Amino acid sequence: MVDQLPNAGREKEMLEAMGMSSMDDLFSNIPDGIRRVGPLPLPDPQSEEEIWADAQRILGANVSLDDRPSFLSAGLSRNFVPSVVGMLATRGEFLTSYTPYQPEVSQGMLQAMWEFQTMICELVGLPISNVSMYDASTAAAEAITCAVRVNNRKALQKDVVYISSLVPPHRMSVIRNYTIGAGIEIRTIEHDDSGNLLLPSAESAAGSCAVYVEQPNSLGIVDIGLAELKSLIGDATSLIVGIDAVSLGVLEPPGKWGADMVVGEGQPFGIGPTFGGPIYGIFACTEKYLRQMPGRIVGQSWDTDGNLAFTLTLSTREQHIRRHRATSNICSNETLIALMGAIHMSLLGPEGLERLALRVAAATEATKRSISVIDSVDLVNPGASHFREFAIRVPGNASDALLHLDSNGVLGGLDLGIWWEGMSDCILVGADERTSEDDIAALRDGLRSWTKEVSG
Amino acid sequence: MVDQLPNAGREKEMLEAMGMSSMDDLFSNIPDGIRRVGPLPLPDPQSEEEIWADAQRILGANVSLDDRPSFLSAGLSRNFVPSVVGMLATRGEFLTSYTPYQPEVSQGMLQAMWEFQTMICELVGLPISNVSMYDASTAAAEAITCAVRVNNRKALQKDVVYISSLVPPHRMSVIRNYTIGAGIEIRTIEHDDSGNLLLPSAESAAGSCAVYVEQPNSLGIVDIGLAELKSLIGDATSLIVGIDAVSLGVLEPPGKWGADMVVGEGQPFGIGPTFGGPIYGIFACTEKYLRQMPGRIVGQSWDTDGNLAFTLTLSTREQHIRRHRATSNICSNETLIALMGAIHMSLLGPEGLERLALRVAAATEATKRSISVIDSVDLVNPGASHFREFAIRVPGNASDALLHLDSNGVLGGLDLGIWWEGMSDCILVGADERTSEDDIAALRDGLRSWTKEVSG
Amino acid sequence: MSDIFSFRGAPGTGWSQPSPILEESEVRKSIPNGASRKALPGWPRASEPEIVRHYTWLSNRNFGIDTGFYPLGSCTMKHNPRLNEKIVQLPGIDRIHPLQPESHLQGLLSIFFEMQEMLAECSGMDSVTLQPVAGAQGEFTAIRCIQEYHRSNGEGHRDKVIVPDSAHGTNPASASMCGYEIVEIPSAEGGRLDLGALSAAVGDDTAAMMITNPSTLGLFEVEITEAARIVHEAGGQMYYDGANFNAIIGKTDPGRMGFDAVHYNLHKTFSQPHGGGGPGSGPIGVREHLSRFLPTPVAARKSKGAEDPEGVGDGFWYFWEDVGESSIGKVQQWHGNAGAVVRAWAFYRRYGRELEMMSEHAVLNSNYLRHIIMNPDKETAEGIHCMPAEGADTDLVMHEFTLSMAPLKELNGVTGKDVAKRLLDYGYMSPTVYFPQIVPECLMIEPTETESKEVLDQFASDLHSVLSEDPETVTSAPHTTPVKRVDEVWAARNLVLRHPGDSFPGR
Amino acid sequence: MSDIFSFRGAPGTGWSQPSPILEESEVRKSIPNGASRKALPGWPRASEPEIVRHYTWLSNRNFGIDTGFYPLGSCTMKHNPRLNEKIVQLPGIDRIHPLQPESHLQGLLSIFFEMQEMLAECSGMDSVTLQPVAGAQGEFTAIRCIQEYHRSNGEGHRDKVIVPDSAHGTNPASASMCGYEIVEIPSAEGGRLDLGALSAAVGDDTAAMMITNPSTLGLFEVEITEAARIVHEAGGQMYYDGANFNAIIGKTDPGRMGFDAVHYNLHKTFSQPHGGGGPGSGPIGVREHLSRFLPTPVAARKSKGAEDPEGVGDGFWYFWEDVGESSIGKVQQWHGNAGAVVRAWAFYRRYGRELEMMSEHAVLNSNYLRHIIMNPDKETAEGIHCMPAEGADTDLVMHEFTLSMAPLKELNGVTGKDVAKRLLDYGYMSPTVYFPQIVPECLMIEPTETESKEVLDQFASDLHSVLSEDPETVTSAPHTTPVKRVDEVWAARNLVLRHPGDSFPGR
Ligand SMILES: Cc1ncc(COP(=O)(O)O)c(C=O)c1O
Ligand SMILES: Cc1ncc(COP(=O)(O)O)c(C=O)c1O
Repeated sequence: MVDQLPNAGREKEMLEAMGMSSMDDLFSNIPDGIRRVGPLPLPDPQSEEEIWADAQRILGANVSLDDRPSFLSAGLSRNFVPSVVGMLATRGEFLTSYTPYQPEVSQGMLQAMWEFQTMICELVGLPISNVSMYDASTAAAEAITCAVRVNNRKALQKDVVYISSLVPPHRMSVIRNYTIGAGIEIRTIEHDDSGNLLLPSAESAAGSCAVYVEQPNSLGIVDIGLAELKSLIGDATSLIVGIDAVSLGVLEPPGKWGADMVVGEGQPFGIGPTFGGPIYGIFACTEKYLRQMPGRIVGQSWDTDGNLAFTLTLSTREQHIRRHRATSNICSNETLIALMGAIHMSLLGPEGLERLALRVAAATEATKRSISVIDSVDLVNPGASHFREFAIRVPGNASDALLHLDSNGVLGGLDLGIWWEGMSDCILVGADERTSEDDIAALRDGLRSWTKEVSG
Repeated sequence: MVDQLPNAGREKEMLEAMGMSSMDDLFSNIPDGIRRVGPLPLPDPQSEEEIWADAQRILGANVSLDDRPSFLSAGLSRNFVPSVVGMLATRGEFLTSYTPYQPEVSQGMLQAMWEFQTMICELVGLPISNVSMYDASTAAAEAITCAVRVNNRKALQKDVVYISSLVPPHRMSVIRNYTIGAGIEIRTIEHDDSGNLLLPSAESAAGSCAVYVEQPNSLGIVDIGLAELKSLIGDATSLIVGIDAVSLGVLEPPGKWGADMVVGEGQPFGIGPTFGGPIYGIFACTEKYLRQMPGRIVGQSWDTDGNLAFTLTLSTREQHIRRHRATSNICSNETLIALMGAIHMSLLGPEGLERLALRVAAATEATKRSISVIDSVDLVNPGASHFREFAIRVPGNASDALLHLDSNGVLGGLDLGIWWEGMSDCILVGADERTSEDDIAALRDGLRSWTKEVSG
Repeated sequence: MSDIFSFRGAPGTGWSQPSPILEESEVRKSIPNGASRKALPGWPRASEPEIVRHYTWLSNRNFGIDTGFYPLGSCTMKHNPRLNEKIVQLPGIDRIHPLQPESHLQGLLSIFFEMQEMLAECSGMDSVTLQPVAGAQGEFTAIRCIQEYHRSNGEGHRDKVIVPDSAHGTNPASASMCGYEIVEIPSAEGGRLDLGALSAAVGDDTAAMMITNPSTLGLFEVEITEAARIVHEAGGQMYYDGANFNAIIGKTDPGRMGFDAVHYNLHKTFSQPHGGGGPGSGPIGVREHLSRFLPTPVAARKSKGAEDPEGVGDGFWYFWEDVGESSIGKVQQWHGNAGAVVRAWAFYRRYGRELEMMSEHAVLNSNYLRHIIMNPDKETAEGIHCMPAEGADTDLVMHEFTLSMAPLKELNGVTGKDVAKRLLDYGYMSPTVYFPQIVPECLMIEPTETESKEVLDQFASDLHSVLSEDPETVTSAPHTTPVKRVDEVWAARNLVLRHPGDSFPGR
Repeated sequence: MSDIFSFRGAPGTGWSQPSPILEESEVRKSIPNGASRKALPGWPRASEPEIVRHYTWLSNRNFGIDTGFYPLGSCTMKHNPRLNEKIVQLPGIDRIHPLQPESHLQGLLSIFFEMQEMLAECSGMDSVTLQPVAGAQGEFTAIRCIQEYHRSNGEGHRDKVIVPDSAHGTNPASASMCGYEIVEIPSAEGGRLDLGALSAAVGDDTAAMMITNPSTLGLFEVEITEAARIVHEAGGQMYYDGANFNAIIGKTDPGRMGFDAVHYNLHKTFSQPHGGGGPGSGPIGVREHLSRFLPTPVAARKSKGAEDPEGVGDGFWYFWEDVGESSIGKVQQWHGNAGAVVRAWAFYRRYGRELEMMSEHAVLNSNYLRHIIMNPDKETAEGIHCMPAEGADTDLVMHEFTLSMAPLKELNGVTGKDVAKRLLDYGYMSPTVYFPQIVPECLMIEPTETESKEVLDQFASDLHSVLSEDPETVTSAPHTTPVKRVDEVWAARNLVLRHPGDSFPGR
């Protein structure tokens, strides 16, 4: 580890300059009663080449999504990230910088984040975006608390928000943790058999602080009925929409059909699934929420010579100024990953985004067609339109079916029983831009052979 | 491929600005008789993700040295390159620059190469280094032609150079190609049974233009007799020494025992074996050869404000100025790889180099000990000291032994019959800093089981 | 000025992608009528060469540790080893989905397990979760656990969290997000924890106290065990803000000090690059009694059975262990910032048991820098308008220290912010300014262990130069940066938060 | 100024390596007495953080394509796709030894084979070797083949190689290294090949003619087939310098033009990054009659037999084919710059059959830039002291063109070099200056296909500005670069070629 310590071997010289004689002198303020004596019970230091060898060996024991046909998506994308993204974002000037508190020497990151904000606004159809949340779930959760802060005073249903019952449980759990402190009550809105939101029941949300729905929802369903939601709940109730960012290459952005806030997972732009993190949450809103929103924001300004310049702005919302009255506790966020996202988005361009969305849509449709012809395998929501994900019902335990597929080298999707007890015979199948005909055939053959096994 | 062409789709606009109407107009100067008609018979363009997938698949069909115990060295090192090396050298400002003809905007590369020259000088014990040759072989070849240019006028044996008979044939072939035009006659100096140069026969080289020997030689032998060579051949005959760069962490540099020029493979510092290229050749010499040496050189200077600055110098030796009277035709060289070398060398530092050399020496010794106890396997040069490589004689064809080892997942070394017909029962075994006890055991067990097979 | 929205390649310039696997017209049919996007987003249309040049240009207008000394106090801006960046590009992390079966995840699970154990050991805690993705989220998570703990004990009425006035803003913000009322206690003379004030503040309504030690002034709170006793006696829990962990590893730990819960900032202590503001990683550790409230799941292991497939070769089978019914559930939707965890793992492996040496060098550098700043040679001293005051009256500091520019301001109007801006001209990132707020005109300086003596010497000497300069030069700084002082007020008044689309905005 | 030799960490600071597998004392014994190094080299002692900062700093004082427009004529400074850099880091190239058995090399052999075929196809040649590592080495190799060809025909007496005076310096240098005498023929009026001069030069002693087409003036030599006829009739061979291949792919090829041998600069046409001067890659292609002289071995393939192990899955088994007894042997000790070949392969795959489009855009950009430079609007034109002269009298150029600043020099003393230096201030790399030497005060400009119209427009406009500026400003340029004009004469007189070890040298 001495390769990390430029002053290793020069301790004495430095101590002497201070009139000290040992490293221990530096820690003499720590009372004896709480001093650790003896070395940490940890292994020997390793050199770079030993760590690299261990990392290759240990991480090599994982099974990469790229090694096999994979239909596991469930909110994270098995995307392709162009090589420039990583190479540019890891330039030391970006990688090793921190929050741009000194705008004079941070214009690069500030401008990149201002461009990021612009691209997110364009993507979702809203005028304001921050520079990232931790992930889609905290973005949803903080959107809800933000809506309550803004709307509660005038709300008829005070401290109440409505959430689609198809929001997956891990996200619900995050939302619960984030809303519990503010005493927010969560009510659910149900869906019909096609997986579409029950609009009549959504009407009861009018007068509450917010409604949170997802488009496409967790079962991949694109629900056109959502376009009417805003008119049902009214202006005083925030419509918060969780999105699949890629889907907006073909789907009308929620900002155009009444969403007050849009949140979602930014990961498909910029970074691989990376075991679920670091990823980044998208957060966009209308002007009404600007001063109550969480997270950092970059604004354009000028320097004293009149040159265009960028700076963090509206910091008075933030914890380092407003402390316990801050709109959020977020401090370290996911800027670097958002930068990767910005680079990826600029490489795609409008038509590249559209092509990407069409590829996912095509793969979804092709997989659906191929799977649904298998005897005794049914679509859970046969009438619905799907993007990226769809659920199937299998003749037996989903977990068994997935195990069978796994032993055939196919990652078949998610056992929906993990999310909802009642769905333990359902699999959430996810297709994506990289899904090939061969992948689909492997899934179909694997499922077919399993259904034969269980039925025969 | 359009992602590489910023003006794709805007051809018409640009053509019209010039008063043209089609791309064909741009090529109207090419006479019809030699115009290609119809598209190139090549495959469809591919996107980045398709190429990446193909590259992974196709290159994945190769067997990496890191996948198995490997004892194949023979002039290229299975080294470990610290991760900063690639990350820094591929910074776009280095990667995408060209020869620093404009010093005002090329100080980075110029200073780095000046530092490189310094580190090479320190390594080999000579006062002058250029900024790289193509590889060790062209470095040796151009050192020889350089020596002839400098010494021939006064030489007693005009146009004659002497070369150790253990210089491997591929290098000899390069040397022949580079010396044939100048009409240089090559005579060989033989070695004794221990692989040491026959000094009495070397005496006959006195009065010739140059003597080229290697230390350690191609069989890994460290020949202390070489220290006397310079006194035998005299000042008028250049002593050119080919080195294993790493060995100079423990071996006295040739510049200290009379070498006039030192050449060698730089690859162990900076880049993996990379299928043999790009690598870089080291070239260093005394002042006498400065104005006849090949390759680019950086000198220190000043700018008009009196600031320290660097620039290419002595360009009048080079082809772009001196044309057919140039000291070499080299133009594009291996600067980027030399930069990687410089970064690697500065990370190692003096003690890091020593440690590296000790590791190679230890692995050589340990491998030698372990192998030489096998019945019916003998050291070719039992009395010699070895660094990195040593030759063994096996009871049968080396190629059979290597095939057997290969089927046991061990890359056993080089079939010396490929280099010298008479040695088809010999294997050149190479150890290196990454050779582990386990690797050695695998080699020993594999060889032992094979000897049993052939003998029993 | 490079403006990415001015790149106007032909439609489709940058996209280079294979075709969809179905005909476009067929695909379009799968999208419900009326839900189709009408106009594509106004993203730039740029080729790869243009993108590379744009972001290269931007990066050259940005300052990182790689650019120069980054003494940003409280942020631990240490060198980020490049190996770690290479490791996280391996498919075994980059191409892994958190919902894959455990048999696909043995490598990652073993790293998670190793990190949980190591962090527990270094902090004297019993259980660790790696789920929180930043320090602030770690605080939030731990306070949520403490909240559930009190509720489970029938002590749900405890509704106050105590923080010293020198605390980082995330402490009160996190507790407040859990619904707690914040009781801020003033520091004693010299910036230390005031036990009297603490005693006065605790009571039956105390849920917890949040504190960092060493404090944000770089002081080791010697009475910390006494503080813990006071809070515990009142029935409250002690929360340790581990942002300053870099100062104490191997020397002491929050367990010994009497804490019940702690967060770590892996991006500080264990060098996950800060990347312009994140990502971070904020694992938390807790004592036994809080373990069952931790977010779920955590990594666990058992001896490998014959039926288990290949693991990582250490004889164990790794799996996700559900924390159980009392768990607060999830704070991030997957398993946290795994990439940061893997980088931190690689970082930790380099030191192993000698992590202690890292803390030693951090504290050595900090004391050394403070010493040479405060003790210029006679000639230099004579040239200085006025020396800064020390932020705290102490002989020793830990990994960071504070200086007050108040004397200078009084003398000639040069503020702490001016000095900070002027340091930019000398090629440094500025120290943290105006935090902690209890030190007037504060500069908070944390050199970290990865700066050489030469850099520290040069910085001290350059700071002395700034203190000797014509005040006008300092107050109008910076002069040599990519842009001059930026008008933050204009930004806040005009709120131009996105590119207008055509060309850059004019005034 | 960052000085790496001033880093003085403790012994062993940067080395972080495992221990040798034998005790050091035992290892020492294996080193012969007297051969042991007495003093270690005076290398810097630096930690990783210091190294990273040093080389980052250096890189910021260097200009690459990523920094800005790089119109360096003849060098084809096109964008280097980053994917290619990622590919060469794969262990399947980085960790491969050229002497591994063929069964370990199927992937690389298949790429080599594919590249040989592709290059042969694009150039109209019959056989290709990838062994030469740079254009100059390609020239040398091909001339060696031609030399052996003549010798094998009993024509060893042919001892002259003809080159036009506009040829690149490597052409005469390479031929001369093979022992040939060089006959330089002057260009005709307008910079074109002078067939009369050629006819006068050829004879029984002609071994070969070396020429590039388009020429270094960016002109397509329309009489090239006639030139080939003249040389062939005299018994000479035609050698094509393929450095300008970027102009013609898919439009014509040296085979059609009548050449016998050609080199390619993969680092130009196929975008291996130039990296401060190299690496390059200079494969050569030859017609049938020269094939048996090529360096050995080349990649070959056969249908995969049942006994062969797994290949790359295309039904072929790849192997090294020995070129045979007539081969000139080796010019590089292994198989050339494989890394460059793999990058070039990845580059080529992106275009496939549409490589033609790459050449179209290169020629489009060149003509467009020349057009807008030479045709400023009226107002601009009025501000310009004096327009450059065209390097060649032609309507069309190919991928590059030349301008002569001679009129300007005559008018006010501003030279081509001054203009070039002044362009640095505008954020451009300068064009090639003073080459080809037949154009007085020459600027040679090659924009390549990867520059956008916006960049070209801006460059033209900035060049117009330079031409309108106060001569004093131009002759004293550059003004904004990391250093001002560098004293090359001092460097050559004083020859300070290495760091003195203690501190940077003083004057
Ligand atoms: C003392 C202290 N506590 C808490 C935090 C919050 O950590 P994070 O930024 O990771 O959320 C910080 C980070 O800035 C800090 O310095
Ligand atoms: C016209 C021409 N020929 C030959 C060469 C030599 O190529 P290389 O630099 O690869 O040796 C060059 C490169 O500069 C060139 O421009």
